[in-house]
Amino acid sequence: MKLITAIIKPFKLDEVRSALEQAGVQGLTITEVKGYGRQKGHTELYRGAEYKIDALPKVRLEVAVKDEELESITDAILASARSGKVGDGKIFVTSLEQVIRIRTGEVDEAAL
Amino acid sequence: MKLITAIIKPFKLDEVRSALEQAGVQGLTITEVKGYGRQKGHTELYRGAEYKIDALPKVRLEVAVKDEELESITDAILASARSGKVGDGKIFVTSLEQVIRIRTGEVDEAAL
Amino acid sequence: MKLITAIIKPFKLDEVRSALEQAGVQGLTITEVKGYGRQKGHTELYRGAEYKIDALPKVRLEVAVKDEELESITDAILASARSGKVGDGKIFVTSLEQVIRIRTGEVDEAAL
Amino acid sequence: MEATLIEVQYALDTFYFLMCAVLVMWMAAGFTMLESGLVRSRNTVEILTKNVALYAIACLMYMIVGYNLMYPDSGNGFIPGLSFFLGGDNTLDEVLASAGEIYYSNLADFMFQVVFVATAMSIVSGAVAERMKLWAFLVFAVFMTGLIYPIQGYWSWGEGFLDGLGYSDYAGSGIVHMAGATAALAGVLLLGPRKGKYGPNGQINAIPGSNLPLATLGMFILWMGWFGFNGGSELMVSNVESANNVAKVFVNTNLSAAGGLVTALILARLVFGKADLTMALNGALAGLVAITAEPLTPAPLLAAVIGGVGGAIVVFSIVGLDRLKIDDPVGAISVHGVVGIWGVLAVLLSNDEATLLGQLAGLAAIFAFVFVASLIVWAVIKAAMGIRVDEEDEFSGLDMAECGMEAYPEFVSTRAD
Amino acid sequence: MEATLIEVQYALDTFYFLMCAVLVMWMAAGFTMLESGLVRSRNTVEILTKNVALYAIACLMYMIVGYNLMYPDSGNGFIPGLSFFLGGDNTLDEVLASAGEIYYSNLADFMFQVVFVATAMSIVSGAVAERMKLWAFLVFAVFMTGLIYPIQGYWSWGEGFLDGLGYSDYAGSGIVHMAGATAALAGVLLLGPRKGKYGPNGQINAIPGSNLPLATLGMFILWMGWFGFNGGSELMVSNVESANNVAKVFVNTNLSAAGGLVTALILARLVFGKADLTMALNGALAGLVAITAEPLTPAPLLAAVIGGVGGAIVVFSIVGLDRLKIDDPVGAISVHGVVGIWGVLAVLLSNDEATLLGQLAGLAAIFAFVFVASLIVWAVIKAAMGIRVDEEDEFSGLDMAECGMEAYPEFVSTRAD
Amino acid sequence: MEATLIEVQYALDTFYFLMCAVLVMWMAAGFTMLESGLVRSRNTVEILTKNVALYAIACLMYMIVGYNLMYPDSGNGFIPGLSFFLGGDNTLDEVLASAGEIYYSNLADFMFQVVFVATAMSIVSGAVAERMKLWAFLVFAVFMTGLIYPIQGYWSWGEGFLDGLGYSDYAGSGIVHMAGATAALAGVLLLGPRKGKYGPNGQINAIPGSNLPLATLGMFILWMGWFGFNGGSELMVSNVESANNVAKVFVNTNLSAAGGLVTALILARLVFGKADLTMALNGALAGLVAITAEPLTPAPLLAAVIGGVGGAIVVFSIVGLDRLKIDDPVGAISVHGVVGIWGVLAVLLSNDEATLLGQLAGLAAIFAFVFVASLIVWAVIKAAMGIRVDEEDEFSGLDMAECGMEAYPEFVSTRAD
Ligand SMILES: Nc1ncnc2c1ncn2[C@@H]1O[C@H](COP(=O)(O)OP(=O)(O)O)[C@@H](O)[C@H]1O
Ligand SMILES: Nc1ncnc2c1ncn2[C@@H]1O[C@H](COP(=O)(O)OP(=O)(O)O)[C@@H](O)[C@H]1O
Ligand SMILES: Nc1ncnc2c1ncn2[C@@H]1O[C@H](COP(=O)(O)OP(=O)(O)O)[C@@H](O)[C@H]1O
Repeated sequence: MKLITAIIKPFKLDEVRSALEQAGVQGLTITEVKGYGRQKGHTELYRGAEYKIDALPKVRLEVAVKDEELESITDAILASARSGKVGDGKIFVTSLEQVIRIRTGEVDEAAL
Repeated sequence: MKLITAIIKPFKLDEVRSALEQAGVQGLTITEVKGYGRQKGHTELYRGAEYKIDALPKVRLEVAVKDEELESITDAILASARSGKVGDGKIFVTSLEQVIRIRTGEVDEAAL
Repeated sequence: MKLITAIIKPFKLDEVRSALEQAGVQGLTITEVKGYGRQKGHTELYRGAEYKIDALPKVRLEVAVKDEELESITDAILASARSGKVGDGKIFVTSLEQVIRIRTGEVDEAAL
Repeated sequence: MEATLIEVQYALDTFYFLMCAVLVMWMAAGFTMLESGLVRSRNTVEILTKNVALYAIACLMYMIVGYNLMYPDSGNGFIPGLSFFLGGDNTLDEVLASAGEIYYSNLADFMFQVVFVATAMSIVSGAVAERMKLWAFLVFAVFMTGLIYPIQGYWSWGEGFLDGLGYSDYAGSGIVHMAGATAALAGVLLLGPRKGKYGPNGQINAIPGSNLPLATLGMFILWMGWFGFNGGSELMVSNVESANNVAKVFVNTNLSAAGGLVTALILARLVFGKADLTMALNGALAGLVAITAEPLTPAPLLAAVIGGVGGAIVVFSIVGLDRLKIDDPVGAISVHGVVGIWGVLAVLLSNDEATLLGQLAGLAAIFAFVFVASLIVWAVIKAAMGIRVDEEDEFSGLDMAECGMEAYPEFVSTRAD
Repeated sequence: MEATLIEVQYALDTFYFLMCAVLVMWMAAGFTMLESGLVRSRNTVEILTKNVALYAIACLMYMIVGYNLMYPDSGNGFIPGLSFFLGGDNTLDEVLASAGEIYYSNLADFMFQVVFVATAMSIVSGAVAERMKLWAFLVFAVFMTGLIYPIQGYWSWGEGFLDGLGYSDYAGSGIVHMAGATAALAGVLLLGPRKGKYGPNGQINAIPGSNLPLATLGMFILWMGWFGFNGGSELMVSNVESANNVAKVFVNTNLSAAGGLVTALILARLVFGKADLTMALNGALAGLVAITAEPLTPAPLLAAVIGGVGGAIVVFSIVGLDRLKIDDPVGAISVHGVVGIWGVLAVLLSNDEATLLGQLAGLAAIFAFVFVASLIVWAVIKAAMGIRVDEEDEFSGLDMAECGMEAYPEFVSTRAD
Repeated sequence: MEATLIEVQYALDTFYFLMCAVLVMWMAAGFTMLESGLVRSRNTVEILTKNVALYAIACLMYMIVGYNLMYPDSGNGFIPGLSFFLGGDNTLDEVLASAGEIYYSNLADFMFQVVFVATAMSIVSGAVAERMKLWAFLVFAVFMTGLIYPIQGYWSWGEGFLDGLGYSDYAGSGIVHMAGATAALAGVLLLGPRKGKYGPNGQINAIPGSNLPLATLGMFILWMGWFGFNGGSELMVSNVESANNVAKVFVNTNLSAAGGLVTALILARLVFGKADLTMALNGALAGLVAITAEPLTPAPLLAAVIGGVGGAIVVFSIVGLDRLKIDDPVGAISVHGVVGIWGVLAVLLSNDEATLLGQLAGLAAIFAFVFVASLIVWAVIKAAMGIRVDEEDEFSGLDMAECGMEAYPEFVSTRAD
């Protein structure tokens, strides 16, 4: 199994969620994060003093998937999360050794 | 070493923490997240218009553990986080290549 | 590629960010988390009743890096995040199987 | 000694006027809190800015020209004579010689009137929230408070033609509230709904307000200020009859708001299944608007009923405007416009001197003029500088785009909607 | 001309009454802000709803029957005669013929009295917060404001038997504040503490309030409104003596609150080690409650001391009630009940006409009646519809369960407790 | 009957005084909200605590000694005689015999004056926010409200030497506002800027306020309260002339604030590129401070201009003080100090009786005395107990360190700055 971690733009969340649902994903976990990257923040003045808003709000998605689904699901994310502008985010894939569903104790693919 | 990532119901956090302490865990990191899954949200009316609250609040726990402790610790989580109702959450296990304690520079198991 | 996850003290974030930039890191993602560990919280009284503030605010950093950069970057974090006091945090390293840049579809090292 | 007594009466009435003015001025804070609680946090600084600025603009414009337009020295009943700035106050001799005709300070009158203009303008700001350009709004405020409001106000309160037609509107359900709502409606029609409010298949999406304690505080402030709004509109307190009248106005205003609140709360519970706080707040305000056209003649029980009907109307009106895709984030058009009409008509329930014809004439004249005049001004502003922020700014919030700061920089989370 | 002078006096007293009523009405906002700041955010919409609704219900019920019960035309000293709705106001002739007996508008009196009922009821809402069903509370409000409060109010202020016994309670430390706290106590006893407040081994867990600026604002509003509460209770301002009295009441009210605040703040610092803001707020309110039974006769320094003692009592009372597992999220029972008793007794320090016996009789009668009557009403409501939300709703918050919305939908985080 | 009329006048003036006092008291809430909105959330409980406590301390200290110092029975023009506690009030006989000299209650006067002291002290709390020790501040409050403010107040309003020199300051642009700002300046100089405010290479870092709706509410409260502040300073309302004067003061106060707000908003837009809400708020307050020294004689248009100049000054002053590394989180020194000076000088624009020399003498004397006296008191406190919290507490926030609680425990995120 694989754990897909995707950093996306917040306003793309709804689209990505639908795409994932369509791709057969039954569950996911999201976290509100801030990202630094090629997309730069902006500088504002507050009472005449400067402040940089350089960490941009992003949403971090975690989806655990079966090995064979990996590609279709990353494709779904790619298609739905892309706006084409800098800052669209990244997908990270790591290997998942074990999954357990707490409610039932089911493990691995059955737990997804 | 392994990294255990568990998604649990927020109100179970205290219990899970005690269970982990008893299982010998010395440190953990928690994040407030929202989860989509089999447990469905609910629809409310606000000024007559509908809105769906479909992302449910969850707590995400990260615990780095020694290989030999893995089972006892996932068991502790399973036992303490279970309410038996849908939405109890998941445990994900990934392999951890390296751990460093920032304060001392100690590495790996000594750093846990 | 590796995924470095570091838990640090919030007030060290700016320093760590500069250090990472100097070490050639182009992007990172941060999450506000709470940590339990050797650094203990404190007990306060509210209207005469006790409450323990035991989860301490921490910042969780995620940086995806090339294998060969791993050491220089963890060193940069170690140097910049250390205050020498208990609670400085940890660095966790996991293996990263795949990285995709959503905007362009570039993969792996090109996507970092 | 008789002179001293006249002086004391003059002083009492002036002081009463000023206290009522302070209460109405306070309503500006009420609108501000109400609106900033009912919008999303990303548009909060902008709505705060709009509200503080419109109050200031209203005060300045009314001083410069509005007050003189509304209470002109000359005029043909439709178009008032033009003059600028405020005149002097009554001299002691004038007061004594007037045989009770002059019984309060002119400047106290100005002070009381000026806070009414601000009220009318405040109504607009809520309806166009979360998508209108700040400076476009402020330009409109200049025209609304300097020209549009005063001219129609002159018709009724400045001895213009509506006064002649017997239009009866004690404290301004029509003249202030419906007028404000009408200007808002014109703006909203040109502006369109907020992005995401109405779905492609006719869905109506809720956009929850970000801070309901503030909205509730705003409602309480408005309720409190309304005692000045209606109570001051008796214009006198210094004898038994007028003192009794003021007391009755206070009691009726309070009961009408109470009736509106309870009705809207129960109705929302029945229709929506939950106790919708925001509807209860709107219900109370609806009760206040409903009684404003005639807070004196109804018996207290009738006042509660008039407010109750207002509270019922507002629930259906809010839902109905949403069906028509007229997007009004705070319900201002329903509360002040639709219920304002009800208020003007409800005068007929207890005031024998009012006529259906007079009331309808007033409503029609005010609506038509304010609507057309506002539409023209909005359209000109739209052509000249645009009235709507661009999509990206609307998405990321007007606060950054217009004001460069966040309302709650430390604890607002990113939202996915 | 003498008639005119009488009219002016009547007008001044009426106006003074109305201004004081506005200030007391404003206290409803104060309670709302205080309580919504001291509960958790997940129960905030519900407490807002409760507060706005109880104010409206109080106004309606008191108009329908409560006012007439409290100031009845007939009655045997214990049970007042029954009648409905408000009567007419004083005619000019009556006023002139009364030789100063009739010196203010009846409706102004109603207006002033009605906001007192709402105050008493507001006290209840804080104590039962975070676990009581919304509609059960509102049903109780109907009985409390329509029957229970007016009947015991009649005993003292409506020339009932407590008045005869010499019970002295200027603005209602006992009649309003302790009465409200007693009804709250009865409710809390039937309701039980919030889940998680008391641990299995006798721990007392803190449940921090979610928005302390709001709570502080609430305290300031209450302090401000209290000038009307106590100041208006002189019932007259139009001659030198009563004007001096009103001024003294203002000064003493202010100093007593100041004394309470400083004492509670210092005491909390000494006992708890930190400057507990919420204790300081409760201390100020305790000072206000303490002086309410007699704000006129104490010298200013004594007023500050009476308030200071109130501020000390409240700190110990809050801690003590927690030991008894009487869970009162905002400290209402301590502030209004325990300190209310102190206030009634403190009358003896400066008012020679009050007797220990009279004060004790008043406390006993009010407490016994309000407690028993409230307990019965609460019990009936409990049997009929339940008074406590179910566990899951209590955990996830009353806001979603009762009102279907969140107070701060954009920035409230999930909490693990 | 003539006696009755005198009584009514006395009653009206007393009542007017008390209503104005309530409005000024309310300003304490305004400062509290303004300041708690402009600091970071981690320092919010502390600033709330500071504000409620300073108000209470001001009331107690002024009752104990301050009032008597400011309006002493004896004194040489520079140093007032010493006495304690408040005296009795005017008897009816004294009033009747005084031929109009005694026309309001002494205690009403105390009530009005005491809220002024609190205002002066509130100014200090904002400037030293986010780094000063709570208890050090409260100790300073004891001296400021009990000694420093009253002594310099005596010079002008207690018939001291500045009164003799013709220093003209209607409601205290200098005596209250600049005095408060001067004490603040002395404190800030000893205290130093907040950590992180000024970078090593001369950068000036913004530290955004955490809750702008609260700050806006605070501004509205202050604006409202200022009607009492300036309006009450006429000291009389009971005849045609004084009633007209009070009305004019209300109108001018309102317009000056409006002028200040609009000017600061537009200026900020031009200079900074965005509509800076916090500058608009400061602009309104600057308008209020600017008109305070002379709200009576200017024509309304001039009042708006005086306020407008104040609004412009405040923008440049805030930026300028930052350049000088004088860190004032809420802009109190600019609003009350720099603009206070402008206000005192602006008297010369409309009041023929004022002289440049008199005004400069007043400014110099007040500034010099308050600055030196405050510096000494601050220095002594610094030596005795320290005035600045330690670095770690400043970083993690004063709330936990001083008060052991958070303002928004459920939704404040960790911040990295
Ligand atoms: N090396 C990295 N490690 C972790 N997160 C990253 C990394 N690079 C980028 N990110 C995340 O992806 C987001 C988008 O990256 P950015 O460089 O701005 O744009 P793009 O992905 O379009 O090139 C960043 O805000 C950050 O959250
Ligand atoms: N495939 C997945 N990937 C990541 N997180 C998941 C996944 N499936 C479920 N989750 C997380 O687990 C939580 C519980 O899952 P859910 O399906 O509702 O109930 P259960 O675990 O009892 O079957 C979700 O809210 C989500 O946060
Ligand atoms: N085993 C662990 N798994 C996950 N996170 C941990 C673990 N141990 C510590 N942490 C995180 O690191 C932070 C610092 O750890 P702590 O033990 O307090 O200090 P130190 O790292 O200096 O020994 C904790 O607050 C927690 O967030």
